[in-house]
Amino acid sequence: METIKLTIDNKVVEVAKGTTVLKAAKEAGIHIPTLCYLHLHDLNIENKPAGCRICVVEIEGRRNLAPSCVTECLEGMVVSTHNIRVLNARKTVLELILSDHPTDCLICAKNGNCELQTMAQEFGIRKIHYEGEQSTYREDTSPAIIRDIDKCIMCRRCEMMCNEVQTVGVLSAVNRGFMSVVAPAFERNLDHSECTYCGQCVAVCPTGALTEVDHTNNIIRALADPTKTVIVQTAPAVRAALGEEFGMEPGNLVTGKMAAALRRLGFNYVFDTDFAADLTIMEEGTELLDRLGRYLGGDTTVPLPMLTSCCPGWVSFFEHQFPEMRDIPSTARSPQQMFGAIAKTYFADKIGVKREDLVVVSIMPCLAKKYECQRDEFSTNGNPDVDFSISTRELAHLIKQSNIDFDSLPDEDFDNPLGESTGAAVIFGTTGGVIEAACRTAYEVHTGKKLEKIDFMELRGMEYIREATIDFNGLPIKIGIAHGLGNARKLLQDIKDGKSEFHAIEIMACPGGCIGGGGQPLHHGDSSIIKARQKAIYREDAGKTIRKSHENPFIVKLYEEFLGKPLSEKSHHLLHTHYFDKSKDVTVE
Amino acid sequence: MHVLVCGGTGCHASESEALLENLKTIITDKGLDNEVQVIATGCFGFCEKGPIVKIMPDNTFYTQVTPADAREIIEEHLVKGRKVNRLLYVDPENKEQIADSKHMGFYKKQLRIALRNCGFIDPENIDEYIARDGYEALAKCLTEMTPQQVTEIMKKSGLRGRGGGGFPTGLKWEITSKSVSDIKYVVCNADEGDPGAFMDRSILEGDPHSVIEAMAICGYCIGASNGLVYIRAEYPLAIDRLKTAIAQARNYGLLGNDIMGTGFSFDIELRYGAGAFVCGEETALIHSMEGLRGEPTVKPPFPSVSGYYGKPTNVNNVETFANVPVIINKGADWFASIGTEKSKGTKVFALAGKINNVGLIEVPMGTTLREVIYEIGGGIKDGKKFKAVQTGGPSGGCLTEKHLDSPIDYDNLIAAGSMMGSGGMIVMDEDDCMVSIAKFYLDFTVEESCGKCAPCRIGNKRLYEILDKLTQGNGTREDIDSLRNLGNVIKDTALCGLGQTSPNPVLSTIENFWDEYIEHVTEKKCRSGQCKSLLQYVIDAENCVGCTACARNCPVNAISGERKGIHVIDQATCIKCGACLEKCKFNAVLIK
Amino acid sequence: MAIIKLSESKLNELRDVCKSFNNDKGELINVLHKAQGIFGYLPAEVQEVIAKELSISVAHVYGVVTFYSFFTMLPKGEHPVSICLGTACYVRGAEKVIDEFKRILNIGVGETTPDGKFSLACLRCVGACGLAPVVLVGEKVYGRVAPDGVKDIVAEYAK
Amino acid sequence: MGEVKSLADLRKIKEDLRAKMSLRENSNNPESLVQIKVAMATCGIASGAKQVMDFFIEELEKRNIQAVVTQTGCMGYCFAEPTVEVTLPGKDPVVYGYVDAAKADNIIEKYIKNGELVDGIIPVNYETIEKN
Repeated sequence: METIKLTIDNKVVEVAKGTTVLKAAKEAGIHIPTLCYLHLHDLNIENKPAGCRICVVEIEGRRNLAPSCVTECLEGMVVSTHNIRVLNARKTVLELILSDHPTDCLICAKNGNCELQTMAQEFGIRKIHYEGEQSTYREDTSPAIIRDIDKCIMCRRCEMMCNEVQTVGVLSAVNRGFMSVVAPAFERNLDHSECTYCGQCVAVCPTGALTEVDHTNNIIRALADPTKTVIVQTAPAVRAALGEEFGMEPGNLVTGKMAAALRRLGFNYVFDTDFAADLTIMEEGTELLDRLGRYLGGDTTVPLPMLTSCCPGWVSFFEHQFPEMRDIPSTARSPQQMFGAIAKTYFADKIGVKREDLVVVSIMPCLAKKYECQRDEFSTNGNPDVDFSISTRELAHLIKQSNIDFDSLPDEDFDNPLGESTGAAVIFGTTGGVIEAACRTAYEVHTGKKLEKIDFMELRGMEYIREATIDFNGLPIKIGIAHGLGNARKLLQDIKDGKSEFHAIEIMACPGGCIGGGGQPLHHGDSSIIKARQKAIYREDAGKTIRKSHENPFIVKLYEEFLGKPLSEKSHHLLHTHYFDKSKDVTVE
Repeated sequence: MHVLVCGGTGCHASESEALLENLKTIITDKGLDNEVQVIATGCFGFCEKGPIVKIMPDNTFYTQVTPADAREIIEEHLVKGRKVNRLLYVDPENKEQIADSKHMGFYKKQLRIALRNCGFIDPENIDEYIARDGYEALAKCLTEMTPQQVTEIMKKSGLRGRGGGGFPTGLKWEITSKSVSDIKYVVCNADEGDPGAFMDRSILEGDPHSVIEAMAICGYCIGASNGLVYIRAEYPLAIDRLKTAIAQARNYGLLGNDIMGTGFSFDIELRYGAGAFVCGEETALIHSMEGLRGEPTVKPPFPSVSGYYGKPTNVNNVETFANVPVIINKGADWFASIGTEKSKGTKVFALAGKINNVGLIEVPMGTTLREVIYEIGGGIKDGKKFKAVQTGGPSGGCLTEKHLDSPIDYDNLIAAGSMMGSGGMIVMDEDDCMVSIAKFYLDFTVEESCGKCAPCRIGNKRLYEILDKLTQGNGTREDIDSLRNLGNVIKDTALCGLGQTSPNPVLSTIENFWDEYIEHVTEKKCRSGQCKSLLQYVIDAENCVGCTACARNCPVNAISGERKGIHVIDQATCIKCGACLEKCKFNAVLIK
Repeated sequence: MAIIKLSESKLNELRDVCKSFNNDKGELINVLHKAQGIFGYLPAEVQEVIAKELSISVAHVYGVVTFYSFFTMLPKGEHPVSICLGTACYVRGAEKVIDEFKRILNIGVGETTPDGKFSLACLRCVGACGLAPVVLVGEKVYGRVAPDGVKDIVAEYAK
Repeated sequence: MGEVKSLADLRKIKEDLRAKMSLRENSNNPESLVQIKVAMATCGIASGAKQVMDFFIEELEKRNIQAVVTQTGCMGYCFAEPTVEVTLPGKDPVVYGYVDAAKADNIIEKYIKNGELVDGIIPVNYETIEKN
């Protein structure tokens, strides 16, 4: 490896050729503040427009200060990262940014979790010397995301996420100069765009410009209503991240404390979306086997590969961008919606509560789930199967607001019957998990044999597109996995072009899967956090006694008592769905 | 015989009209009407020595001729054929009298290289271009020289980019030629956006082939067969002429495949700008050509390494290209002999503003501002006093009296706090308020900032707001300090050339017109009367007769005074509408 | 399915324009120039069609349209009046000319008269500084315009 | 004219063109013509150069004067647009500024027909590279 020697703050540093000054400084233990820069290392996501100019440094012999995030080290370079010229420039630039930013920090959704606020504090800003007009824009509230663009600092992270990573193309920088801002086409609201509500823009926004629609008050109100029975389901990825909101190390599993906290909050039943994940595997796995069976039987009209359908961001994506392929994904509803459908029928009957009096709340690592539960097809007579969906972050707020000391809570269990789950359901929270869970069940159902090795290591990892062939007792099943919608697009394009050889593909909208969801505690650019969550998920799976969905006793019971068998008529009615063409078409007037 | 009398504005001020009348009368008196005609001409561009009289056909050039000299000129020169020696021009260097204007050094002030064909040939006729050595340089390069040899000539000539930055053209070509790639591009930057600059438009309208030829030569040097001209959509005529010229060159086989049987292929396409000044910056220009927002990106990588669609791209502006064929034809040494040590050749300037001869001029580098303004430009309009000259457009600065005698080149202008820019040169007189001028430029930059980087997006807006405060009379001393600190930080931290130079108009006017800034904040006074809020209407006690007309017409009752007594305007109430001034019949209302 | 309304002939013309540029997204700005030539402005529908034809996002098209001052989403008047605000025109009194147009037409900059006849805009230097101040009506250039000459220019088109 | 295949081709074209031009510039030649160039850049056209050019073309024909009227680019005298350069056979070119129809008429009647200069001459104040 070719290396380069340079001097940073009087310290001689040796780095690999091509290293940026920012990285070289970091390696030398020198912290250069950054604002627009974002590097999610393990996910290969990088934002470096060099627009905020906070990370500028002085390089000897150059007329102007240089942005360290994009300036490559050169042999013999002499860099000063904090002399008076640099400090004055940084402070002035930060003051400028603050001069065009509301100062309602105390009541901002991002209070305490805002990168701009933190920086103002670190820089010791006590006065803004350059006050003037502030750019103002209309607030945009959609089913899942609020855009308060007055708070946009043009870091362009959201734009990068939406276009380069997710290839959804909803957000773009618009207008010019002081009036420039990131917005959807024609500055319309997000709900008039092709937004999938994946929430990755929210996940990377350094300020309060992009936040989730907050439903915590609706939940507090429902919990206080004596006429309502309020039940809650928690998605697998939540337990692997919630602890971060309470100062715990990333990767801490807080399943038990979370169940305890939910009970303290007053939920009548604390259930687990994992139960519904097991149910999803039953339906989706059976559907896959059914399609494969027909295909191998010579039916060439069978749509293959089958794509997973549990991610609502992904569902919106293909409805908008690949509507002609909407017969390929599994018709199985997502675990959140399966849970709601079962809760408001099977479970409501069981406890003798009317559908209208049962409130189903979901805790999700996701913002698209807020939108998903509001879709028309998931309600009966105007009553939704899932009433409110809140994010991991909102749950943390709710717990903090309710005088609950999370740290000191005991570990508690979920309630039955909808709280029992297997290891297969837990791994839904990470990329590759759904398809692994499906394989565990499909293999045993198809072959009638017991799996010798439950862990399909070949399906795990963080590479954005992975493929593996699983031997179903002589029948090679080709599996594809993609996370991040941009990668999903590549696989879809291959299918469209007839180049795909997969039988089944798992797709998750968010990089890393649900552990990297738009509703998770903010990673602030540290992708090791996402990796730690993934490890925790697999740890939880390994610790479960039952690790295959079809072995979940309450699932077995549900089929016996209520559904009959997978893909039965009742299943179709409650657990499956259909997709819509949401693309825009040009018609003649 | 003809007697030519300068009727330019400069000479007009120095009694050329009376001179003309005298000449005519005396000639009629002497019965010379049939043999001699007296003609008033436009400006000779030598107003310092005006009025000018020229006798044709012998080309005798008289300077500083007064109306009283008319008789002597007619009796001595016209009748007796003896030159009036005392009126002849004296060469300032060797003190010799020069009779024939063709030998006057003054005519060497302007030298047309880039503009050699402008106003000379029909731009829509390739034959006229060829007749003036057109495409000879390309033919020479392709048939007699290697690309390295051509690049060497360019390097040796010392030509620097005429778009503003002044990067050595030969070196740029060399770097691009050394970048390894299957496809490379030659881009001509014709997105002339400086307000008050029209050099590139004039060249494209007057001599499009010289740009085409130069682009092909550049393509040969760097190994590119694709040329792109990024041109402002606001220049329809230039676009038309360029299109015509490209079509003609293709017809002649001077563009296209296998040019002149040498195996070298080159063709040119047009890309249109759409009204974004920042696209003059080469990375922004390239993004714009790729169908993106014209936002600049950090250099390096330079376009010569990674440009249009990631391919090595050589970007030069119109005027730079227009110099190339001449350099090839006449040699690097010839070109390098013109200009100053570090700035070779000539520079085209668009002279505009409060100057008599608004127009396009081309002078060797090293010419002084005084020569340009007073000798070529004919001095300040309406005999007003020179105040400043702005060069470099919104990226440049305002230079004053004290800079008039420093030679114009890249480095001197930067040292003086301005820059060469693309060549706009706007002259300002005593009526122009320098704080307002700075505000005008900042208004432009705020409008044209792409918005990508914070210092330019927000900082320029704040600079503008502070300047506005000053012109409203609400400024403080601290505001001037803020302008300075902010200006310097923006220069230091902005992403691209636009932002890095945008504070120049403010910083240079603070530097050169400190008193005016101070007056705006301490005395709340604008000496040129441009800042309306700072005007004061006062009543002159000597002229006021107490007619009460002003008080009766004041919409805010700011004027008090007894009938037949002296009236007074209460400055705190006055809204500066000017009604009192209009109504006063005794010239008693004054503006201070 | 959202519906975009455009007349058939215009839509075909627009599609032909995109095709003539090989539906290449790099030609977006050239396409927008042509489209504005056809429609006089760039309404949302037109941008939607262009996005679809060039396989790029509408947000991207809109981002580009709003970046360049040459493009407009508002229909201009029958006789678009543009006043040059380049430095040469500015120092020679272009602001007073604008004020006079505003007064006579009774509209602000960026607006169109109620009868759709005139719209008013500012331009950044048309490069005719020798004629400062300069006014354009459509493509016709008026030079050395004094405030009291404004009414004559307006009268020329008001018939 | 066909394609230029080589440097020699180009030079030949140039010689042909130059010969033709000198023919029309040479005063001793009975075929020599009056040459009129109108500066037709943006400022010129905006100031009425097109009308001036049309006037010359029509009027010279009407008045039976053999002349070549061509357009050219900006002469640099933007303050005096429209500008017109008139070259009489065997004489130096003369540039007139602020040319309108009346001035053009004057130029035809006085200068072109009789060689008398008329008001409004713009003295040329630069050097060309040929001289250098």
